[in-house]
Amino acid sequence: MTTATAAGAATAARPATLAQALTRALRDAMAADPAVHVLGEDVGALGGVFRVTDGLAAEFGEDRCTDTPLAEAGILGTAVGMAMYGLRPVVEMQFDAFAYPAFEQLVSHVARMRNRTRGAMPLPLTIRIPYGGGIGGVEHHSDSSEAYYMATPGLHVVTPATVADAYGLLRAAIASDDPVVFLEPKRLYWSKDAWDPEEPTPVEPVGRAVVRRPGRSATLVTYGPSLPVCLEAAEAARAEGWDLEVVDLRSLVPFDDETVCASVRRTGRAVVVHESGSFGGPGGEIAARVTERCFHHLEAPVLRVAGLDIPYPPPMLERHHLPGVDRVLDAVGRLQWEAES
Amino acid sequence: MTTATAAGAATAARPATLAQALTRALRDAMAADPAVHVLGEDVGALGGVFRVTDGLAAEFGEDRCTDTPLAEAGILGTAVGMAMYGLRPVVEMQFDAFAYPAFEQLVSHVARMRNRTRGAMPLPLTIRIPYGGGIGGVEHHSDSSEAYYMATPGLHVVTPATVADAYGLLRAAIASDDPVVFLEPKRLYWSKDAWDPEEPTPVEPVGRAVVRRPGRSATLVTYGPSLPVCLEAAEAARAEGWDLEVVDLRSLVPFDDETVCASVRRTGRAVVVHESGSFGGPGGEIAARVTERCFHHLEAPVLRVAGLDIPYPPPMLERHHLPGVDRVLDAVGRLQWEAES
Amino acid sequence: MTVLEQRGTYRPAPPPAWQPRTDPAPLLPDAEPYRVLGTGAADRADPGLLRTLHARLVTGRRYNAQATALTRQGRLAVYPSSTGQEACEVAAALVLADRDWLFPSYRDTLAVITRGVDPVQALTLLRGDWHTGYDPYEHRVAPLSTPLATQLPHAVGLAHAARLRGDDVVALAMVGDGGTSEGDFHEALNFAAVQRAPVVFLVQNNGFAISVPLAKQTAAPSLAHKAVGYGMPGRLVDGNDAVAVHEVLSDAVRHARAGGGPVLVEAVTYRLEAHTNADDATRYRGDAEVETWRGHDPVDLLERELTRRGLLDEDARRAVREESEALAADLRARLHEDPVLDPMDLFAHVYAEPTPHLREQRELLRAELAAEAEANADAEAQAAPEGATR
Amino acid sequence: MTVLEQRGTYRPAPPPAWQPRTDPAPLLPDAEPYRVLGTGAADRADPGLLRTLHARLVTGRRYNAQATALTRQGRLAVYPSSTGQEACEVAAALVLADRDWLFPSYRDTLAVITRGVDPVQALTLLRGDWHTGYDPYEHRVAPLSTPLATQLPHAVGLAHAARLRGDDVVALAMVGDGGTSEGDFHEALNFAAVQRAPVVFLVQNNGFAISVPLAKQTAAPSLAHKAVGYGMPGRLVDGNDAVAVHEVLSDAVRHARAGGGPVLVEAVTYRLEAHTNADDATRYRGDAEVETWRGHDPVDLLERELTRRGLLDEDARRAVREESEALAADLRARLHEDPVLDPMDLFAHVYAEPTPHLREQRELLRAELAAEAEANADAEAQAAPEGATR
Ligand SMILES: Cc1ncc(C[n+]2csc(CCOP(=O)(O)OP(=O)(O)O)c2C)c(N)n1
Ligand SMILES: Cc1ncc(C[n+]2csc(CCOP(=O)(O)OP(=O)(O)O)c2C)c(N)n1
Ligand SMILES: [Mg+2]
Ligand SMILES: [Mg+2]
Repeated sequence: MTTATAAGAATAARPATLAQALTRALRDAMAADPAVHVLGEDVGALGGVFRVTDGLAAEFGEDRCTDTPLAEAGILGTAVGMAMYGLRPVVEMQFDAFAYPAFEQLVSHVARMRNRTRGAMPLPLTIRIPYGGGIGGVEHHSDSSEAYYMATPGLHVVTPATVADAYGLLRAAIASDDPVVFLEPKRLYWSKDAWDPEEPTPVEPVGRAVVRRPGRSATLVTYGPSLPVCLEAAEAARAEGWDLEVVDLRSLVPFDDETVCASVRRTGRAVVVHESGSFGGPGGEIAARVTERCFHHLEAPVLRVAGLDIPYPPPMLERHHLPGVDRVLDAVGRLQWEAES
Repeated sequence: MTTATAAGAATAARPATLAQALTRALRDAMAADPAVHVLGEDVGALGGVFRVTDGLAAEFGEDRCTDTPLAEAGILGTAVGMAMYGLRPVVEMQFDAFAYPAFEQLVSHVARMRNRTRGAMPLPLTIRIPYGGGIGGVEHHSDSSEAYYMATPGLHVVTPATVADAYGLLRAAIASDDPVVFLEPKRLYWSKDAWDPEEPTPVEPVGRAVVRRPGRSATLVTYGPSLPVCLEAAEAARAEGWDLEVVDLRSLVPFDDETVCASVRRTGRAVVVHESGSFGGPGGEIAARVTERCFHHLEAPVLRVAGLDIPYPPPMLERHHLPGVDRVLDAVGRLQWEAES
Repeated sequence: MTVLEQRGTYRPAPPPAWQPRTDPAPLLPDAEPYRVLGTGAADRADPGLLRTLHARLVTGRRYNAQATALTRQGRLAVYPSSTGQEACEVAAALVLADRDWLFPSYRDTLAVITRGVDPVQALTLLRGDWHTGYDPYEHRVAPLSTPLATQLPHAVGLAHAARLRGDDVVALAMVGDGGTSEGDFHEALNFAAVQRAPVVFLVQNNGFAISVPLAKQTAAPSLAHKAVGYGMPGRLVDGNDAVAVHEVLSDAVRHARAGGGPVLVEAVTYRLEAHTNADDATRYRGDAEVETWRGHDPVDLLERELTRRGLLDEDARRAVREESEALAADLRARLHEDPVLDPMDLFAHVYAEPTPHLREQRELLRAELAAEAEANADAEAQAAPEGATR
Repeated sequence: MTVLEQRGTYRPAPPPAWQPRTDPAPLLPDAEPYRVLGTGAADRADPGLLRTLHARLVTGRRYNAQATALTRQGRLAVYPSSTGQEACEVAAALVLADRDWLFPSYRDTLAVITRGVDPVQALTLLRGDWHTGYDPYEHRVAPLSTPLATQLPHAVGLAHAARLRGDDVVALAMVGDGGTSEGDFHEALNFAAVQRAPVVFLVQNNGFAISVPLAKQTAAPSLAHKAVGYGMPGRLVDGNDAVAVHEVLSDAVRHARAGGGPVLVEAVTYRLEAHTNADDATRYRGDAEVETWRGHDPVDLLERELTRRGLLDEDARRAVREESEALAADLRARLHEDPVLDPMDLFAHVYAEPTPHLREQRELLRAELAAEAEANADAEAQAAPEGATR
């Protein structure tokens, strides 16, 4: 469905940012379905601190795109009530760490309402959370909180890494009849890609990973902010004679075992790369399930390259925390290649 | 240090419940150090809904064992302030799911204050949380929330499984200069063991796992409410010809790689058993780190036996959720024994 | 006049962003809880309403007793009784129109059944066969909420959504005195007031949060005084006076429905029983206090009034008694049957479609159940070998 | 009199559990914010205090300007300016005794440095070299709190602990108008009132939470009116009148210190700058509003008063100017130097003792840094081959 402004426009792919694709997804979803409402702190006149909701209040009115009082449990809790009444709220949490006050609402209600009511009361809710670091944010502005959401049955956990996915996955999240925690990699907001906003990518079904770069030596399993790092690492690895495959998970829940395991079975080696801390982070789950399923195909243990297990560092030290190309290559180097020869 | 009532009493081991050992640990800690304060909902006259704080208000006064207003973020937040002033608060969260309202205080402050202030402002705080199911509790009274705490750097996460450990670990937690999330397995509160309350077990250093049962065929890695299940499974496994080793982690953070890996290297096979959900749960981390460290000793992938990935079920269905002896034995059976012969 | 409206040498006109600021006086509750029974106003109470309230109160009392008895027989996992609070429970349900919504807390099954939900369905959570036993849309009753005060923002959001849709719907949300201390209480009331959502917040101040008395819960003059901090009216009512509660709540619903925004009502009542059957109230309160409150029992208060006005003859008493006993007997009978549960339901509603890892676990459980059934069949066959050939 | 104290046919004596219930009247703020400057009361203001306040306000204004300028030069990661709010910031610090504690929010570095913390240390969080740059115990200033309102329960707990220890310590906690909507605000005020903790809550109502104006934040008559819902006094003060803020906060501190329990003070002020340097305020507010408030500038208000009373001669002006410029110059100079950071510090304070997995990661980083240093040395050597033999 296209909006009025799109009608008759000459369409062509041109560079767009990930943030712009998100805005477009919200706008198209709101135009397509009057039940879609956006709410959060500063989402109205300001357009959100990352401008993702820019223009929505002007176009759809303040009742559709609403500045709320400053209280995250209240935001999510009222969104639950709105969803109970048949609306499709899209909530913006301003930063990762500021979603924590809403944790009880998320875990005790959002994730459980469908199950609690034997399906009678589903909650079609999208919770947008800018996450991750690399933008020089001060304390509490750079957390990777996906481990908390993954460990909570009843939530979908989705994160785009490309401009096209930003659009497609957000549309899919809003269209889902289940609650979706939609994690937006902050440092990719301004990343650009050729993308045709007049013919946006069709909505993805949530839950399918994608091979972003085929390769034969080993698999890098990653998502969100670490995808560009892995792609860069894969390029750099060619110099060492490694042909790395890169899988972008796109969705942590549901988890696409099929795509990931098919790749690892092909390559026989895998490294999971994410910015979230390693201990108790997503990589443990991923490594464990890949190992359970592909044990006899593995030439080496599945390794993890992740953020350090520390509170997110201050801006001047964050580069030491973030998994970069070198750490990925080091891990690839530790995949027991000797065994080959 | 013994209390007045202990003086001169004839001492001897006699059956005590895990809850009683906790009470005794609190009492001894309060007697030993006037900085130790207990606070929470109903911890005063009632002695807590599980009676763990029974008698403390009477013995030490309401200023030392305080009924607070009903607000978990407020409880933990004021405890932070008390710790800032040099006290050693011991907070009781009434049930696992009712700790969620305090999540922001926990993650954004408790876990980070020492690091934030370069060590100037440590928070010697113990947060007692009854966790897990098996007691017929209605919704929100049986969550296993340890995955959330494990994924939060700055917290220690400790859980006793025996009467002696209940005392020793709680004393250690209160003595720690770092915040400790102290998870009390609800269904073991009434479990009994011979224990001498007049000569309580010396305080354990937090962070050491223990082999509860030596064995040679495979290792069961477990903690808290699942320890008795694993011990029972190990007994039952003898009939199948398996001699299982059982490791009780006692502390999820710090994690005792040494003890666990030594066992797995010996046995070559491992199953992680816990009540928490599998997906994104502690088992993923444990399996991943054991595999990273013991890959070439493993005859089979590390398997996980865990709660189902569903919201905790209602009482009448909980037995289908809880990992029991049969599921553990099934998993042991899937450890690729054919490869042996 | 506020600082922003002052004019003076240094002080220019107030910036518009500061508007509006309202007069607090109309928001403050009366110093004394409103009551009808035992006052002159009782004469004006509608006989039909008095009779209805009486029938519901008596039935409610019986319901509470029966449910508590069922815990002793192991037919309910737990029961938080509303004995002594029936006036609030009943009035909360009766003041609502069909299209309105009720948001109960875990103690409010009496309000839920008064609204029309089948009692066995209302008790599902406490029986332990599922989390919610009724379809919330059927009677417009949200699931019983266990985490305290968390249902309040839901009520606000629902009422707000209805208003946005142009629907004439009011939400009435129930919470205890203890629940008012939670952050969600604060956030919900604030959202409601800012959005002028048609919500009535009913605080049943029954004196205790488990063992914690009100004096340790708040230092406020009354819980109703919290309203002024949100810019909504606060009303204080004798929660054991069914007529007064009904009137104050009806007014509040009317106010909300008319677009006047939310209202906070504190009903002062008393929890005559322990917190739940599992609780031991002797640890934290004396008999004398309970006895004092028994002297102010909501059922008694209403019966005396009906009797005084000659509205309660033996026939009416008998009819009410029969109705109560019928409810109790039905409850006993139906709760003594074991519910038929399908463990596979555990996977059916986690998501619209189970995720791949849930599908795997479902198959595992299916296999376990099949093995269990087979083992049971074997055991039966062995126990009755002569039947093995049948 | 409340329902619980009524006596009558059906109504026995009130159970003690309901006590105490207090009279709300003394808790309510005045309808009009308290102010001194421009009123007759100004004549009674102590000249020494006026001069001190003036010096601190002017210096504070300069500090704000300098810090904002440093963001443009990339020397601070971000700066939330308190320009326009200096009267609140300065008074909050000045009313406290040495032994008292200040709990600032992220905007309150001016209060922090007024209390004696070195400005560069106060700005550490915003510069980006660490989370907190000062030892909280040195000046009894808690770390700047980024998650809104979360510092308020800390202040309550600390004040409560001090009181339990018999120490004569008051905690003053700062929060914004937006922060009052958070659950933690509610829980903190309630705990403080119930425990009669010696805490002064200072709400700087500067009209906005980033882009959200007060009218979307609350429908209350004023934020100070929230006090009555907790049973503590609420006070409304003109936050741009330094003398008034100083007096109201001093009273509140005295009240708390004397065992009277907590006080809530709302200071009505205005954020003259954008939310931070990264914000674009033109998106949500007009120049006219800002100009209106410039006419009620705290520095101007005080200067006019000093001038009127002949307390500000050219020498005094110069002295204040010099002091401000010295502060600014020092800040510029010290912030233009790059801080020397040791990445290994990342592991030093997560726990008293690093866990085994942190020790592993520490060794990994140590190896990386060594490799990096080596690579850098090589690169330098190659860039200057003739120096390779040195
Ligand atoms: C968030 C949360 N914390 C704690 C509990 C445990 N709990 C259940 S009932 C109760 C007391 C509730 O008191 P009140 O709100 O006055 O309601 P009442 O029981 O008197 O009806 C507590 C502490 C809970 N259910 N939810
Ligand atoms: C819990 C939380 N939610 C959201 C934010 C993001 N945030 C930072 S400042 C701000 C506005 C604060 O407004 P106010 O409390 O009025 O303080 P002011 O900025 O006006 O000083 C917001 C929403 C935060 N820091 N913490
Ligand atoms: Mg109560
Ligand atoms: Mg503000």
